[in-house]
Amino acid sequence: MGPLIPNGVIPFEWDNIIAILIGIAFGFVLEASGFSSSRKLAGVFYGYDFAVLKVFFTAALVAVIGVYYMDYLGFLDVNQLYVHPTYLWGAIIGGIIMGVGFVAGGFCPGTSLCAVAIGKIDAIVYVGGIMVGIFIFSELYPLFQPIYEGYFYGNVTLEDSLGINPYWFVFIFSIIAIVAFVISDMVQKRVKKIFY
Amino acid sequence: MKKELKQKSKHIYWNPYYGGFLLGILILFTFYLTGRGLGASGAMKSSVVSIIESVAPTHAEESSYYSKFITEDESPMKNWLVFETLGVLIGAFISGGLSGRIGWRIQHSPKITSKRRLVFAVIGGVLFGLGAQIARGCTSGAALSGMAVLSTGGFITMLAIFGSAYATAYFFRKNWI
Amino acid sequence: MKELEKTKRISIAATLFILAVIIGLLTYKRPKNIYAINTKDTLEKITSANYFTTLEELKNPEYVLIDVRNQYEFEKGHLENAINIYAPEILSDDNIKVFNELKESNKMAILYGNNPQEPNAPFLILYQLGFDNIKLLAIENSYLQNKLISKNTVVEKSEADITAFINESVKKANATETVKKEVVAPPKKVITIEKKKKAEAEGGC
Amino acid sequence: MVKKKIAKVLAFRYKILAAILILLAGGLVLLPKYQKHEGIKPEELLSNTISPERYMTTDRLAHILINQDPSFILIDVRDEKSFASYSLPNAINIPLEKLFDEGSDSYLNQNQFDVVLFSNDNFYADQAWILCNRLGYKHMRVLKGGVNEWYATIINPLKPADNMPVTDFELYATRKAASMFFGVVYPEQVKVEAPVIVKEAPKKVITIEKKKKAEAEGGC
Repeated sequence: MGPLIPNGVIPFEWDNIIAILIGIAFGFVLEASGFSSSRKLAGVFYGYDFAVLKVFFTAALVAVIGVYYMDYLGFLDVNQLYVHPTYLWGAIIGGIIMGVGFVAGGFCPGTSLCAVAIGKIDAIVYVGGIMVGIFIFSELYPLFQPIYEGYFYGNVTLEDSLGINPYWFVFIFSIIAIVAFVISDMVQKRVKKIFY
Repeated sequence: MKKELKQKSKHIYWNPYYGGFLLGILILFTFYLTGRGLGASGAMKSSVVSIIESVAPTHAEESSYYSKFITEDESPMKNWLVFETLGVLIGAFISGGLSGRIGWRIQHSPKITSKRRLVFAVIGGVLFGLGAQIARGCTSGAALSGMAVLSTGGFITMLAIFGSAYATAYFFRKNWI
Repeated sequence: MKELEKTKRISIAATLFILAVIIGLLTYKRPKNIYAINTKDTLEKITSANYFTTLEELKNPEYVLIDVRNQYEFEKGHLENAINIYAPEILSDDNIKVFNELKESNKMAILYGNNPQEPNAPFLILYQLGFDNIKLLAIENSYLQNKLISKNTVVEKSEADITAFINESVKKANATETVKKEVVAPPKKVITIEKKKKAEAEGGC
Repeated sequence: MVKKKIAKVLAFRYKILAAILILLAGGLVLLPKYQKHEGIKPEELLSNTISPERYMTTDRLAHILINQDPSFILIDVRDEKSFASYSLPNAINIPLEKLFDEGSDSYLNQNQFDVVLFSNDNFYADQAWILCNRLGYKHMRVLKGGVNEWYATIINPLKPADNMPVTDFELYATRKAASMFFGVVYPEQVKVEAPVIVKEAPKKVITIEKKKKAEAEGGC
């Protein structure tokens, strides 16, 4: 049946209600997995707690395997799903700036909202910072326009850009993820334990 | 004994694989229902746009960036991501409440003062806000939802975020370890 | 330690429960008929392969005759030992089972109706569902004192050369000036601005 | 001792989870690869094909052509040779093999014009119609009986015998008039200057990007 709302199986009015419900589940899972504490988030970069790596890769894997199984069985049509557009240099430069922001601030927008919900003042300040960042971007937009608009390769998937069979890529990706989990466990044992 | 148990459970988090599994199922469910992934920084952009629009409407109209998101009939806040972000706040509050983690505080490593932590939080926020707009998505929107449909942009963004984070982790180590 | 043990047990139970529910749902509610080939391949196959047979070739033991007309016409008269599957019910479960059995025992299903147009739709739909062991019997059925007469016809035979007819009618009417029939140039280029697919799902962070 | 046992159980559990993950991811690769199931559901396609109102009669088509109704595009799915010998006025030739080529897609996949597919009979036109309908193209019709029917009813209408009802005579008269429009000249016809069919076919098919009902907004 493919994505239900765009295909009209569920009327479009439900979209926002579903958004809230999904948001509640999203917030609950993020907070319960400990993503509301910035020190646990930063642990992935300093080796004392690889929760971010484990949750992130497991979620991506479960989602990708699920999407392709449902596509195979005819429940979901992958072509109708929203694929994040590929702006090559936009993604690289934006990613680098976000990486530094992640290490400096300890949050990403989703997790900072969870921390705000449980009363973390540094998270509130962080969200304020994000808004300022967006404000700066919008004011200096002409400066960022070439990167923002340029190098557009369309809403392209790995299958289109690298011509690989998605099933094989998912299989290799899952092996890489499991190897990463094993390594992160070994590293975590060796690194000095930090109580937060 | 109960208070002590409650105190201890403050730091009992789910097993990360379990959390990742549930998050994966949730993303799959979101794609199945709405055909789009999750997101977070989009909502902040909408709020900034609506603030600017209410504060300085003329400026908002002219500037090429704001005008993209201003539509006559609806305010920018009436957007899927804003509702989802509202849900995230509620969900996190419920989960925090269940395990007793609610309370005003600033979480920082014992070695640094809370003032320094706030300063770095602002710097981190500004950088993240800027980067999220340039890459048109944050870790949960571009990277996580992008990877779920194997989008090249999603992978590039994820690699760039984690790559640069690992590269510059050395400079901020005093904040965390 | 007890607290940690409790959450661990809950998480394992919840994971297994959710996995069981999802796998159960996916395998149970699987849509019945799924296309096996997409439209481009179907087009190549039907324009290249010859899927017609004639009455003479019916002696082949592997051929099983399937009549796509309705019950009444089938009773009135049908080719010997033909199975009656009415065209609109071709996708019902038991009919699909019949085609599956034919496919396993690699028999060739021969669809026929009152004229070649009738079995065309069921043939093409079944073909796209992956039943490539199907052929069409190009025959024209008629009744003489309610006895079935079927004779082979060629599909899409051009009855008459119309331009010749028009020119000949013009000559016949010995009109002096010949009628100049402009051949109007077909539209050169149709520009469609990149069309948004049906209910394109928007998304992103 | 207990802690070591739990740690062992814990490690063992992760091995099972890893094995399940690899099994599921690998399973996708081993499943028999079959073509993408694109288009509308087979049951829906069957019901659309069976419904008769997808056909267009030759009389209605003649009426449309005479009134030069601009909202129709005629597509001839026969091969080039038969198209060259005769085809309906300002019809476009897209042979069945080239149905899904680049150039022809803009004629089929647009919702601004009604498309009428025709061939000698409606056998190949039906096949083209079914494939297009599977992809969800709208406003498609098939000329009932194709060019043969067109010849039998419009170009060379059958003169009804005397005992036929008057409606047949009117029908015959309209059909005869239509055939004159299409160039057939009758001997007793008063010398009338044959109207030159100058009708520019729709040159530019502009699909105005219509806001879909279920348009899901997005973007970050």
